[in-house]
Amino acid sequence: MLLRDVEYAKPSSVAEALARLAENDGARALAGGQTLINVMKARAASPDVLVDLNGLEELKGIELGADGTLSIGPMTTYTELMGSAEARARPILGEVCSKIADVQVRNRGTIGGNLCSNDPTNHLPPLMAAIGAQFTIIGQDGGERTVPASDFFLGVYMTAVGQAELLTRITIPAGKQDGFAAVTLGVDGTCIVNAAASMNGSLRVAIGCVDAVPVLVEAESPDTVREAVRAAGLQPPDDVHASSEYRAHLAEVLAERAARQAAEKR
Amino acid sequence: MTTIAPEKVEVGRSLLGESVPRKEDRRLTQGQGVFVDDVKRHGMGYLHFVRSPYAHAHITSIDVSKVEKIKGVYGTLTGEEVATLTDPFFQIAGAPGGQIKDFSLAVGKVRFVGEPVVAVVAETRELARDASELIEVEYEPLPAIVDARNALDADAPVLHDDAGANLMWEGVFEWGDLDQAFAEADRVVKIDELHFHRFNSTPLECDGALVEYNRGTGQWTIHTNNQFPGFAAIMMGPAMRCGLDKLRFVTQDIGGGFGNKITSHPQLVVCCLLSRKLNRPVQWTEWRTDFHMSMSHGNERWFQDTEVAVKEDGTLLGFRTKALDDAGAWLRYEPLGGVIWAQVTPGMYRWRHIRVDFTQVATNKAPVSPNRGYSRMQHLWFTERVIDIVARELELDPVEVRKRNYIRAEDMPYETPNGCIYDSGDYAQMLDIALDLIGWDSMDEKRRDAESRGKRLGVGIGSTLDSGTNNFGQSQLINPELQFSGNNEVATVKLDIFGEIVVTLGTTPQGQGHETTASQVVAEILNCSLDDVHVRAGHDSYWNSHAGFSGTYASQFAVTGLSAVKGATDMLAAEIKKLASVVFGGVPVEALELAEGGVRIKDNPEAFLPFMACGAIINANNAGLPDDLGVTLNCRYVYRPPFQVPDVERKFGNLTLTYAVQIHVAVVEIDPETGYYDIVDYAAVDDCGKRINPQIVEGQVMGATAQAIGAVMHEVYEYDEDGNLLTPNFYDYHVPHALDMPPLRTGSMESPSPFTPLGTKGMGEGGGAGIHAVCAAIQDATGKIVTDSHNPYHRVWELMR
Amino acid sequence: MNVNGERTFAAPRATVWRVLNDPASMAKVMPGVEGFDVHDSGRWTANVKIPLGLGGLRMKVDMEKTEEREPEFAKMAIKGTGVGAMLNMVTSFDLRESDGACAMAWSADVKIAGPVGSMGQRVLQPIVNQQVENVLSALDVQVQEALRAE
Amino acid sequence: MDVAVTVNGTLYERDVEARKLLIHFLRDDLDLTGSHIGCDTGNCGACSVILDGKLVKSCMLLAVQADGAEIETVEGLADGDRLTALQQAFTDHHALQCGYCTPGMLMSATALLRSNPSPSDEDIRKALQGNICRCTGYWNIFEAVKSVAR
Repeated sequence: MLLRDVEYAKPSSVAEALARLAENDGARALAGGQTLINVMKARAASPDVLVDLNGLEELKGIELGADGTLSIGPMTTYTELMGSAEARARPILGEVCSKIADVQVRNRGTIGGNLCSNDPTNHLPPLMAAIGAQFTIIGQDGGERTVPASDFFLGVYMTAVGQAELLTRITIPAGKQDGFAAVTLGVDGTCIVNAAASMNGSLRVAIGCVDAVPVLVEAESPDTVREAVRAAGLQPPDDVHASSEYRAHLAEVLAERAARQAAEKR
Repeated sequence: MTTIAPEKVEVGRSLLGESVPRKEDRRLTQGQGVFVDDVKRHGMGYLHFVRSPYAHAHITSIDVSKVEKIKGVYGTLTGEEVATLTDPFFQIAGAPGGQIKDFSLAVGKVRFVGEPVVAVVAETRELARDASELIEVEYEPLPAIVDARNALDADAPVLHDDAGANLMWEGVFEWGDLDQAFAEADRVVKIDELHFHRFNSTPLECDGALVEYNRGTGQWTIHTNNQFPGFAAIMMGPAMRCGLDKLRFVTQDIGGGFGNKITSHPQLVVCCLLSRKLNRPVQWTEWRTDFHMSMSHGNERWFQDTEVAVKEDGTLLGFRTKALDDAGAWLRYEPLGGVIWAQVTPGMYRWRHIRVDFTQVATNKAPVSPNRGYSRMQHLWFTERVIDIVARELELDPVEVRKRNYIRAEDMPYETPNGCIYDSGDYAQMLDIALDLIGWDSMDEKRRDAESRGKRLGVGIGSTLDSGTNNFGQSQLINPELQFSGNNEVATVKLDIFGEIVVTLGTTPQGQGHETTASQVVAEILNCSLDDVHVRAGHDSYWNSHAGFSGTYASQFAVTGLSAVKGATDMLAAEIKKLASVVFGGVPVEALELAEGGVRIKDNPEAFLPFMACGAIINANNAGLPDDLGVTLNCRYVYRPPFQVPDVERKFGNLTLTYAVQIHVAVVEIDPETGYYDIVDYAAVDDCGKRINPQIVEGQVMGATAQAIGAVMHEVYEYDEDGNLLTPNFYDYHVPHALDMPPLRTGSMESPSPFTPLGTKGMGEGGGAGIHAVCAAIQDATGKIVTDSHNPYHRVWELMR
Repeated sequence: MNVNGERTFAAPRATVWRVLNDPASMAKVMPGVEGFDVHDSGRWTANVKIPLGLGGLRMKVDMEKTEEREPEFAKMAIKGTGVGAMLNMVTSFDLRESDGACAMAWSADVKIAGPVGSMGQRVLQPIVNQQVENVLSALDVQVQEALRAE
Repeated sequence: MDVAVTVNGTLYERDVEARKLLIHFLRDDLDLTGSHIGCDTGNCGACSVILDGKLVKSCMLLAVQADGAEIETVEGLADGDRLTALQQAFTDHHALQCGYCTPGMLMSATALLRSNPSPSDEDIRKALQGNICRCTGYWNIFEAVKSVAR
């Protein structure tokens, strides 16, 4: 419970936040803190400076474009997203967020935090990969760039958002034919394997917990999803909750289930 | 569930059997409880342990020089200092286990990940932890032994050179005539290996203490949440080379115990030594990860080469098995687990020929110690598994096999093959109640419905005993040299100067509602209102209301605690009458009665002496009373259960006084593709004799059930081959939360114990039934024999492949 | 945990061997090296801050070459000590000429003890794979540089 | 760093280290020991408090992050000696045993009933998912919350 010494900064703008992050390569952005603070309790990680993004309105808000495109501020909490009328344009978002952790965590945890921490057991990375989200990142110079999920998730706890950069926007195309399936540790607990699917012209299924980043497979139809997963040649990690073999098996089953959910929606 | 309205509680009707609301709740619902971490003292320092990162290693050097210079760091304690300041803890075992040298910090060698190596005390919690990181400990890693089944291999690394090998204790238990049983058998069912996994109850509050040392008196005051101060005292006194008068234990509210808070004595010794060394109060908080890595795991046990002698019709004649018990790195309460199971040797069945070769070994894992259902849970899981495996092998109905072999109501009290006396109960009738609750007759329909949804349904029974009130004489079956036997508990009931009825217990409740049930007994006897009875919260050895076995453990308060309360209150009632007969000018005591908060003459209620007057007379206005009155209105009673010392040669005798009974039935639905399963229905029927407060009893049944569900589905202390704990916190050690709970139906019977003053039986540990029931349900659903007590989804999936 | 694989470098075996035995190049190959001391040809010590995304993990890493058959095989014992984590690793590589290029078969037995080992258990394997991948790519870069320098 | 928080209507101003968690601040600095600590990982919910109207776990928040906030803890529920309907329901239904999880449990249930005065059984379970109880098996807690739902 006892953190190492750390400096705390509460910037009043994204620009100031970027500046504080640039000052010290030991600085880390603090979003909801529902992962980072716990890692700091274990002293498994100890940033020199925490740059608190809470209260930066620039990073909040959910907008629904005329074409049905959703633009979500990364500091939006799960609870806010679940309650957002705009976000209902893509129902899967609220459905999946409601399964993340518990009320307390959902009240503080943020969409951006979930994505940027990219813990392999997180729900949102595979979901975003499946529905083809785009990520807008602002650099130290204030310049913005937008990357697709395939270029966003780089490794465990690693994304395209570099030191002294921030995720500023998550853009989600219109769509309704989505699905999500998971086997979790207890009801709605930590994911052992999860899979998100989206039918948008083609069928895209992204699988979580089986590699450092979500594994995306495409298939003609739900009937061919299992083959597609098998073809991906997964080598999932072993841990106390599942053998590599079991995870590989779940990947196929859950990918198909997510795909069928997606296909059945109209 | 019924709602309990306070007005139900009134004088003049029996309070015994009333679900009166708990006295404890008022403070606890307002956040006004006093838990150990809430206790603070001026100038106290916070203690943090440097813990071993290795499962097995020599300590080559320890350097604390860096931290002692830091401002705000008060000081440190190392194993070397401990080894000079204290003697090794007393060992319950004889040779070889008894030869190990157990100190409160690692000396020269570490034997499990998380073992305390150095303690540092500082001005703040954070600084203490910072300092612990600057203490340099050099290790020379050694190979670790993690799987108990390899602990006795010739090439196995040895934890304790003093013991020569990893064998800690072994004993052969044989009763009846095995040869005859197997000769008579139509079938011999063989079971290669069954495994009961390692877990514990993870009380939400971890261990802790605030220890003050008084230089003037040389006495330590230990504010702690240890649930068995009597045991801690006899461990600590000799080790610290002091009399028990120097160790004052104080507890108040305890955030759950379940047996897991019995063996914190090593950490308490460290706090004592440091409070003396630094001359300031020392506060220790055990964090969750510390607890998981180092505290009180439940006994992990294998049952190997089991053979069961049965008749074609399912009549059980006897069994033999080899039990291999994993004690972890130290014997902190062990090897008592090597005999505690014998309290329920035949389970609930009538077989008379039994042999158990019991072996306990040390491994490089956290030390085990009592966990709810201590040692009996493992054995009862074994007997229940045997029943369901036999039923499957003989293609018989598990219900029929149970009913055919259950000990019969008409045979109560029943003497088991090893001399234990099962006091009362009707197991078969309880099973019928449970099957009724679960809708046994419509099970085939439910199966078909599940299949139509692509699920596999299975139903299983778990029937267990909760043996309560130990005869500590059983320790002599482990080590004949030991001088422990019987049991006792103390209560003091006094009438104070303004008529306050003050009750002092020797127990250390952790949620069992002792303040409430004790009040019920006192108010019943004194015929007064519950509100007039004041039970002191917690335990304080200064109150002189405790004895050697005082504490709250092993399902016994309803027997030992309440019998002590009854004894003391009966004494007080007699003294009140004796005093009144004098005050009323020689009215015989038979003519007096207690009523409405006083004592009066039965056929002249006008002649009434309120308790207040009684208290005032004896305590403050006693001139002129007869010299030989002999009334103090301060009555201390020690309850001592009727026990004999067991026959050490035959390992025969009555090991516990009462046997509460639990029959649970679980229904599971398995997703055959993933192994994921839900418990879709659950029934728990309990019989613990006379219930003083049915609601509290039912609460215990529910809590134990939930822990069983967690244990069988999710909870496990799993280690990798190097001895790293893979489930060191609630992230990976998943305990059931609100969404995980199945629907629950509860039922009960009351078969009063003929052996206890109130007809009560100890209870609260019967949850093991849930583990058995779910294992049996999984076996039913998958058609595969379940050989492990822990069945997470991946194991169920593997079963079905 | 045991990880192993094979990697081909577009360079002669001798070059690869040289790089693998040159402390200066190794310092550039290892993740997050902040300081590097060479005690002798067979023993090095590095102070590293392994990047773990949420924050770096500082460690003092001692490396000792325990076996060597120039120019094809070497085995190293690596011991890392940091706060909350102990790293014990035995790694070896086997270099083979394969038409102009050099194939390296490598394997590593990694043991991580301490709180980080337990805490991060569910993500350890991906992280190790990740670090190995980084090391190999960095090694490739060093090999190419060495080649250009020749 | 300076922190000013209003807890149960009282303003507290303190100077704390940036690294201090809100739960430690409440318990150790403000002596509000009703909120408890049951884990290291934000799972148990014994430290749950209501922060500016939102239910949060005070172990996953720095005290300095609460600067300027309104906090409600279990100590603030009862009006003097008058228990809230929920507190009374917990005792009537035997929804607590050791009482260690109770403060957090009460805060979660209080937050639920404010936002949803007539929760379904499923709503109640979902609202309490973040609070671990090891004594009761939750069943009596569900009953207690249900009994005060409109």
